[in-house]
Amino acid sequence: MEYIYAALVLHNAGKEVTEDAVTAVLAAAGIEVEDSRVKALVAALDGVDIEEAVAKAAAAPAVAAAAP
Amino acid sequence: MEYIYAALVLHNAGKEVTEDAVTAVLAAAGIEVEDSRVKALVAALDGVDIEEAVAKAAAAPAVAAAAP
Amino acid sequence: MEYIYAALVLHNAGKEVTEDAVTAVLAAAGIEVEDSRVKALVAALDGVDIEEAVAKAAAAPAVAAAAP
Amino acid sequence: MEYIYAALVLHNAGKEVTEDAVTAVLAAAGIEVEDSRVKALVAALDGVDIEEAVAKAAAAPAVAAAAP
Amino acid sequence: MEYIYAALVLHNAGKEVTEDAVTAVLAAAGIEVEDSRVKALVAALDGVDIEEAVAKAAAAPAVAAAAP
Amino acid sequence: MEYIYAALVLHNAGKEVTEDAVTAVLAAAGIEVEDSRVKALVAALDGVDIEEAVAKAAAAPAVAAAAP
Amino acid sequence: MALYTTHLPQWKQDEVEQIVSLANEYRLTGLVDLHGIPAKQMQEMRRDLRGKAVLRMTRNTLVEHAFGSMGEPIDGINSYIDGQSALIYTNDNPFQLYKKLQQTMTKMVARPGDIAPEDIVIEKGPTSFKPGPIVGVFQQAGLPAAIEGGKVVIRERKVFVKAGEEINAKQADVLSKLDIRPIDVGLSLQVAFYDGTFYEPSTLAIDETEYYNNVVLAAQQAFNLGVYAAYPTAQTIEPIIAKAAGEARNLGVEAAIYSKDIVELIIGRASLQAKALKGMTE
Repeated sequence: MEYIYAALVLHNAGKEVTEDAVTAVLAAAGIEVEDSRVKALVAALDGVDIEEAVAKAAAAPAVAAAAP
Repeated sequence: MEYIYAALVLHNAGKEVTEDAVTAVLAAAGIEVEDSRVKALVAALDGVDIEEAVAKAAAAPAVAAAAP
Repeated sequence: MEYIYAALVLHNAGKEVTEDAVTAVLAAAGIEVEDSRVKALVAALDGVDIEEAVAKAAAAPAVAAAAP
Repeated sequence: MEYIYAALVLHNAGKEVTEDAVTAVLAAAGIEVEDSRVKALVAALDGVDIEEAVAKAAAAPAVAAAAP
Repeated sequence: MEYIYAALVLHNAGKEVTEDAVTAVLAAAGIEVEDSRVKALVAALDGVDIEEAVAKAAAAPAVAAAAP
Repeated sequence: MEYIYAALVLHNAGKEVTEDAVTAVLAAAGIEVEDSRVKALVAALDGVDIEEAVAKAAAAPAVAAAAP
Repeated sequence: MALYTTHLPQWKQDEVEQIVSLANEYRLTGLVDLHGIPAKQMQEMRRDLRGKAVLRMTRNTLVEHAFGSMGEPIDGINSYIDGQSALIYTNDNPFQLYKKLQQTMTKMVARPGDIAPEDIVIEKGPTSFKPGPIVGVFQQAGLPAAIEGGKVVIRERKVFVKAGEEINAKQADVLSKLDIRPIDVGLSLQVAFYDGTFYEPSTLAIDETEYYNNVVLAAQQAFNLGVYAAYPTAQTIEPIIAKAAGEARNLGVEAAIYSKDIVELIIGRASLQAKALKGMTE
């Protein structure tokens, strides 16, 4: 999930979710970054409406499933 | 919320959520970091079992409701 | 939560929730007050209708119904 | 409710909920404290497991989930 | 219901629910006590777990809100 | 809860809920009465329509039985 | 290698140079399979990709030549070349390219010899055909057709061609008559070389739904953590207050703290308890 969190750090701060930005955030956390995962993330989020997903989370009464 | 996401990046990567670490992550995202918010976050998370907290429904507790 | 409760003490008594007031309440409780948390709280409360938020607690369905 | 909030400030900070402590917290908030209400509060809380009580949806008419 | 309430006064105070006790409570309230009703009540309560009956009523509301 | 039951004994019997009356009922039950709680109760009940509160509780859909 | 190139005719030399220069110019060099794409669709796909990717069709021998001349590691691309490969160049990352190419896929009518990509099912029900020799055509192809109420109907649901099976001429004819288009046609990525690494299609398929769900989950977790830890932000402050107020109410009712705001709730609770007890005495 840390790749997703990194993307959300960026998104929440109004920054663009690019490969370089995600890599920088993860690296700053001391994480050994896997390029292919970053690429997959950026490509996947390209088609995801993050705003909507976040709004959905807020609306859903804290379903809060534990992360798999 | 980006401060919380930064904490989650660190936690998920098995890193400790310290002021320095949070600051580093946020700075890497190009965010102008407010020290007091970082401090407040780290203080709030002190003693919190993040694993448990993220999974816990955050809504108001089952509450006595005054009828309208 | 003690910071929140301190704010609610003030609000319920019809007092303004300022950094100084929150600090005073917490200090009176013998709590070592962290300025950053007070700041974060007061900043977050800016523009928030506490009355409404409290009423939400009353209206909220018992979502968080604790597991047995 | 401010008396209850004051008790929760103390409890959440790991302090004992005594008449003096409650009075101090309320006074610090600029509230004119009524001794009898403080007494009544402390008496009511005597023997109560606050942790458990706050989590309990004890109150009677929990108005069922407001229809969305 | 006042006979029931009287029994609950006694039970909650950790007293035994006897005919005399119920009569005393009701009389203190200025109520003209009907012996037969007191007898009937005490007889009916014999073998009833008041704690359980009361707990059931308290627990019910928590069942409330199923998510929509 | 015995204080509220005492008040309800009185109310149900069509008596006024005064400090003296509540104290008398509790004392008759052999309870060591705390003046402050009686005061708090009577003050809290001032202006409250007990009948309505009881009706509301009964009407709450949440009261659906919670058979264990 | 360079020496060898000089023996090629000029146009071939130019082509090889072009392949190399595009590979240097773009971050991603890939191979796509053009098999079975009719000219018309090909044009549409090229148009769709304009500005996003460069598609270059050329002779396989020249492609091999070009990458061979570039040496390792990009020459590894040669081992992926088969029948009708074309080159694709883009600055997208391979996941993005794969997604775009997937979007160019269209359903086409089957031709005899095509392989069914999945089970081709014909549903039970009426067709638009009037009674006639067509019933025989259907039946001969193995379709349970009949005439009912003046119409040709399919009597029951039928798996007409199983996934992986070749579609024969009769089946192709029936499918085209019923206007069923079972064949995916489009540019399918064979391999992408990007930033020094090869990516095969098996690793490039992204489940966007999973990412979406994870974003929702992450947002919920952050919200939960923020509220749980009482870390006040614009998003969390109201639920935190609601939580605190709810807790205070619960405590007040549970401990029978007679406060104006909650005394009605305490009365309600007491009355319910009395009712419950009364119920047990009757």
